[in-house]
Amino acid sequence: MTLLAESQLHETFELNLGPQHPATHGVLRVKLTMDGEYIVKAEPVLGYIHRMHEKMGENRTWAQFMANVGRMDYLSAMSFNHGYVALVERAMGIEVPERAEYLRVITVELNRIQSHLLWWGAFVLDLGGFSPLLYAFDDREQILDLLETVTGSRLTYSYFRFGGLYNDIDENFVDGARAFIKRLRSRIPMYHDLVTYNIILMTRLKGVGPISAEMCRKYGATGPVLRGSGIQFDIRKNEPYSVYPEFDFDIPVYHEGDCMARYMVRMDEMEQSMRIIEQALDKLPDGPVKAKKVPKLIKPPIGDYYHAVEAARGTFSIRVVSNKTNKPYRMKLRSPTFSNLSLFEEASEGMLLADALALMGSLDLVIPEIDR
Amino acid sequence: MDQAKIKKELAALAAEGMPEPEPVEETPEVEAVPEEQAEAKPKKKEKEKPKPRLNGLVETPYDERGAHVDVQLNPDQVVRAAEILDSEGMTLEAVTGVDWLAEKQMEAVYDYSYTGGELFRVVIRARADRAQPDFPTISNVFGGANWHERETWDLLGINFTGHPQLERLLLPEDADFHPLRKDYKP
Amino acid sequence: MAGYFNELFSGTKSLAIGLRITIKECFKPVVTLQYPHESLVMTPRYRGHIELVGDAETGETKCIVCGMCQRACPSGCITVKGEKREGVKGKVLTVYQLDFTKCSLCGQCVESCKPGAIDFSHEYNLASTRKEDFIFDLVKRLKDKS
Amino acid sequence: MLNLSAQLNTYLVIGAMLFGFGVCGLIRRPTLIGMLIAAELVLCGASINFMAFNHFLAPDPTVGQIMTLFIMAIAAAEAAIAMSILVCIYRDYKSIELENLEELSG
Amino acid sequence: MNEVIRLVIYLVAIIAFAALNAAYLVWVERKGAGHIQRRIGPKEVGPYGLLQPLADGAKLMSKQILIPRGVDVPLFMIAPVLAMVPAIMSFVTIPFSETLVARDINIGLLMIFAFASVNIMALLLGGWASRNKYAVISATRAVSQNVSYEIPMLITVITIVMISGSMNLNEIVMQQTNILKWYIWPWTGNFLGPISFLLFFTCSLAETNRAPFDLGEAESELIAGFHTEYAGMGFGMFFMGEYANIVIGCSLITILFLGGWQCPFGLFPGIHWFLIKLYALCWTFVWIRWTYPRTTLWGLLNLSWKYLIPISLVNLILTAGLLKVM
Amino acid sequence: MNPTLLSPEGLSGLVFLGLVAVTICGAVIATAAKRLIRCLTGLVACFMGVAGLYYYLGSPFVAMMQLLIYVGAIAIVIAFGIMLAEPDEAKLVKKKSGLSGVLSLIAGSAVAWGLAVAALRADWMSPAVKLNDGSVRDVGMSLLTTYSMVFELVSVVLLVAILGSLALARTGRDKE
Repeated sequence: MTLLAESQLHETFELNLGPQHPATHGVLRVKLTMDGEYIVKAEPVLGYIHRMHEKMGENRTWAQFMANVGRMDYLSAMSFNHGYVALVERAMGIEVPERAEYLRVITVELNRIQSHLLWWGAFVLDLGGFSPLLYAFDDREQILDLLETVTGSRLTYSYFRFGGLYNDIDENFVDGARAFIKRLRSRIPMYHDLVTYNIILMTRLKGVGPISAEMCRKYGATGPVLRGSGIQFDIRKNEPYSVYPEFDFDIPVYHEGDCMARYMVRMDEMEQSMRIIEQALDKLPDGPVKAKKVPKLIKPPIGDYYHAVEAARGTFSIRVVSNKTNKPYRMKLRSPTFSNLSLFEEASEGMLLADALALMGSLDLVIPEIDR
Repeated sequence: MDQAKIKKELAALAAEGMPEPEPVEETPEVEAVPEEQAEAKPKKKEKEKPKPRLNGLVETPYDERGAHVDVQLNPDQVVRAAEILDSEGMTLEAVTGVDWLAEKQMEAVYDYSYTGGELFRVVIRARADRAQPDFPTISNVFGGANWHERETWDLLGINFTGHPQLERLLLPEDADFHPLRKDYKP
Repeated sequence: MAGYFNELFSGTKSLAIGLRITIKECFKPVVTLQYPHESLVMTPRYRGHIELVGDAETGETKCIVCGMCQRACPSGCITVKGEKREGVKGKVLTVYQLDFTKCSLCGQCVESCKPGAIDFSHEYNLASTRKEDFIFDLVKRLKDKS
Repeated sequence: MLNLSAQLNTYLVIGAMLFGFGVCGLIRRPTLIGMLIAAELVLCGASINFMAFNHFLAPDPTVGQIMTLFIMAIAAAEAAIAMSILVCIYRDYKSIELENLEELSG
Repeated sequence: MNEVIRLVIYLVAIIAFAALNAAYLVWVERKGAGHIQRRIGPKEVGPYGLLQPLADGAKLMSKQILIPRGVDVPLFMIAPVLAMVPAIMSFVTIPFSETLVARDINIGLLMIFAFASVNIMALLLGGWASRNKYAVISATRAVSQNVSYEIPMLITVITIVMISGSMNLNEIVMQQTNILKWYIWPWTGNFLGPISFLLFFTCSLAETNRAPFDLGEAESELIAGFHTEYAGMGFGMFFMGEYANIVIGCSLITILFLGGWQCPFGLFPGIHWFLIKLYALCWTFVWIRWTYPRTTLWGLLNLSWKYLIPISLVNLILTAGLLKVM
Repeated sequence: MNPTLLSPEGLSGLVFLGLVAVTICGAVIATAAKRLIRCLTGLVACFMGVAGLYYYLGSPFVAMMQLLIYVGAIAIVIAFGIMLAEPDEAKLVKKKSGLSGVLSLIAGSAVAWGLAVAALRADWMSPAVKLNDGSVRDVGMSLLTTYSMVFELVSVVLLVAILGSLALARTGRDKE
């Protein structure tokens, strides 16, 4: 508040960032009140691509809604699909074959790496470096190719089905995944050399946009934002679902809470995801990929159901209210960046414009997911 | 975070708001909806007068429901509940609402979780008259509730009294409807 | 003072490393595909728009006009019509229209099809400036193909 | 007309005109910045005179140049000081109009 | 009469050179960016996309000049011209070879800096006249950056002038007859040698608003900076001015540190050596642009005041001492 | 004796006329324009014209310094001042124009006329000998010999000005 009070002395002006602005990665608008290059107040304005997925959920059968979930966050569609099928399976009490769960984990983690790679490139692009974006795209294409051979699609997969998967992997997938991991392992040191240890990037990220753990708690921030603030929280560990308990992986945590910490969390998460994929590929059991006893008509018993998964950007959770019909009575989609962005207003107060945009980039926004 | 303490305090809070001193029974609100609801046509519900769920704390099986504790309160008690959970270090994950057209009620649902390590999810719910769905805001307790409440107001028309900025969040500024209401016709 | 020089040297070094990496990349072969001149073959599972599958021998459609695909479609982009004909068991497909402007490529229709009469095509060069170009008459497409 | 550049009087007249414009501006301008701009014109007029005499009349043709350089230095100093005074005034009065600054006149 | 013809020829040649350089540096930039990013870059228009700049130019020229409402029209129109003309004027004094120089002024070095300062004014006026907040922020950024980097740059130039004893660019080049006599080396009197070269190089990056110092047109913050509101040739003029400035900056580095048109081994001096050095430096500019992220204004000023200015001052003092001793 | 138009002398005379025109037009704009930013542009034009005149007066060095210092420094400083305060001069000029407009015009033209007449009437004597040719080297020499004291004083003045303006303008964010 001191800054606000002082701003009465200075003259402020309004700057309209977006809805079409290179830094907002989509159609987000931020109403900035500026004092020179300092931000006095930044108010995000949402809803430019609001599609009312929740209402669509109420008008579609349980199976038909699958395609919508992936379209909310097109960068980690796999995780979102996973959250949705896991929710319905929880409600219906469907047991999923082990092979299907393993394949789900593999594809979700590949999808997570893909999402982080794109974030990395786009974030460096926000900071003015263009080439890393295309290097990241180069690697990301390998994942998309892999996933395309399995799911038939590159972005919105709709690969999971209640009780299993749409179809089994083909014979090249395992080798392809291993080859990709080998390739990415050799590329990540290059990424670090080119970007992470670059003095310009370090001065731009270190100590910029600190977000305290308490602030994260108050705003319900999750995912890398929370882990960058020193809290070791990951749904995959803390609220294990699928077959995650069977893998040995760490949750990267950094305590500084600044943009660099969030950056490092994501970079380390890629490595952890690769570890998970490797273990899953090693342990991959044989068997069917679809449960035998999946009811034809999905009509979960009356009640509230809740399921949360760790998407690339944080906790994605769904609450449905079922009234035992073939359509949900109410569906609430809780997307991670909605909460993560809500702390931007408080966190960006008094920052420089350039730093605030670095902060915004480090939150890893996917606008369709915020607007839903 | 102390699970037992939270449960105790929330149960006490729920008991406070009870209209009659009847002990809390395991009557999840979901039973309020008739079983043979084929097409979610709300008008059919009126035939069988369902028993509304009473205030109180219910421990729900996590594996089936995805939450540990489900508490129903009076609308004016949600702030107290938020303060209790806040003091124990819980996080507000989402605020949402459900439109119970058949019962002419509007329900606000608050999802709390704990990010400190232990797994503990609490659902706080409260119901108000559908004609005048007023709930006190908890955005003073949890800053993150600000947007969630705005969104809920935007889509469902639940009024959060005392909210600093109850404006349209996702819909256009000049929208005059609440699309998630069950009687909304586009 | 030591910190000052340390920062100066490590900073300069990091910049030099960055330059080394990009110049190395500069001489590596390009990885992009020159699209209009070359184009990719889609993978077998590629999910394009749907098309009717002809019978291997007769080339006729396998569709029995049950309408499952129409019902399964979340966005209602499929229109199927059939008629009873003499001498033929069941219905005969007359109209199978796909409104591709609404289709979200979810694949529910293909999954719901019992006789396996529809499948994903591998076409992806579908750009057009007119909306009408995306309302496909799949029966006609099948005839053209056979 | 074309050999005007070789005549002393041309420069003197131009210098006088610049000076005149400067004086006119000094009186006319209602703000400090406007007056500063006018003052720069006055200085410019003076400098032209120096340079002209230096070129045509001075036995030592470095004198005028050095004088002009000094004028430039003084002008730079003047602009810097004037601008910082202006910042101060603006901070306190939210205005740089002379009329609003009457309380400064002791 | 001969004099007049010579003047006209030089003028036309310089404008053509500046325009051609602007056009083909863009091609180099795009092609370089492409290959650094493992792409091809322009390839459709002409062989290797070599005609792409012409197509771009034709496109820019055929575009309507938009004048947004509320703009200060005369200033809005003057600013691009003011950005372009001084840049071209600066070419007048650059010695491409011993004889190939439009006007061999004995204070050529000073002249280039004088004209560069007019360029700053153009950015400021363009940004201000656009009546766009992004443009104004960008213009103030660009100006404060230019002003603060002019100081270390000029101090380094003074060092070189002290060594060479001349401000005539051709004379400076003449003294650097072979690679060992280039002013980049400490034994020529430039005490910090290559460090001062790097320093000058950094400053020229900043002076020409190139990445990583392209704060004026930081596209992720300020859309397109001071030329946000310019369309068609208005933008084209700014663009040409910018690339002309890059060429001038690189020429200056070549002349001051790398011996200009002199051959490193003393053989066959001439314009080819100048161009080789010039374009190598231009390529380095491109290379740097596609490698680093952008600095912030604060980081930029920090670099200038904490590192560049002290180092250049130290270099000045030490060089003076060295010259006294030598 | 007038040179022909296309001879080098003629062309240079033409350019000179252009420079004079730029100078005078710039000065007129600087005095008469309503918006301060245009005044400043006029001032810059005037400076550039004057720099050209200096070039004709046989001192390219001073001409370049004129550009470097006046355009590169002073005009920029004034521009920042305008950006900072952005006074609405148009309104003010109208408010004030009544008497002061006429008065300023009279005063200005009187001064200019007086000076011009004085200059034209006087009988200037060309010197018999020139001590040097006023080159950069000579300027430097006399700056460091004859005028060294003034030179030092000017540097002190500049230093004091910088410090003073810093001290005046510096309040600020670190106060928080």
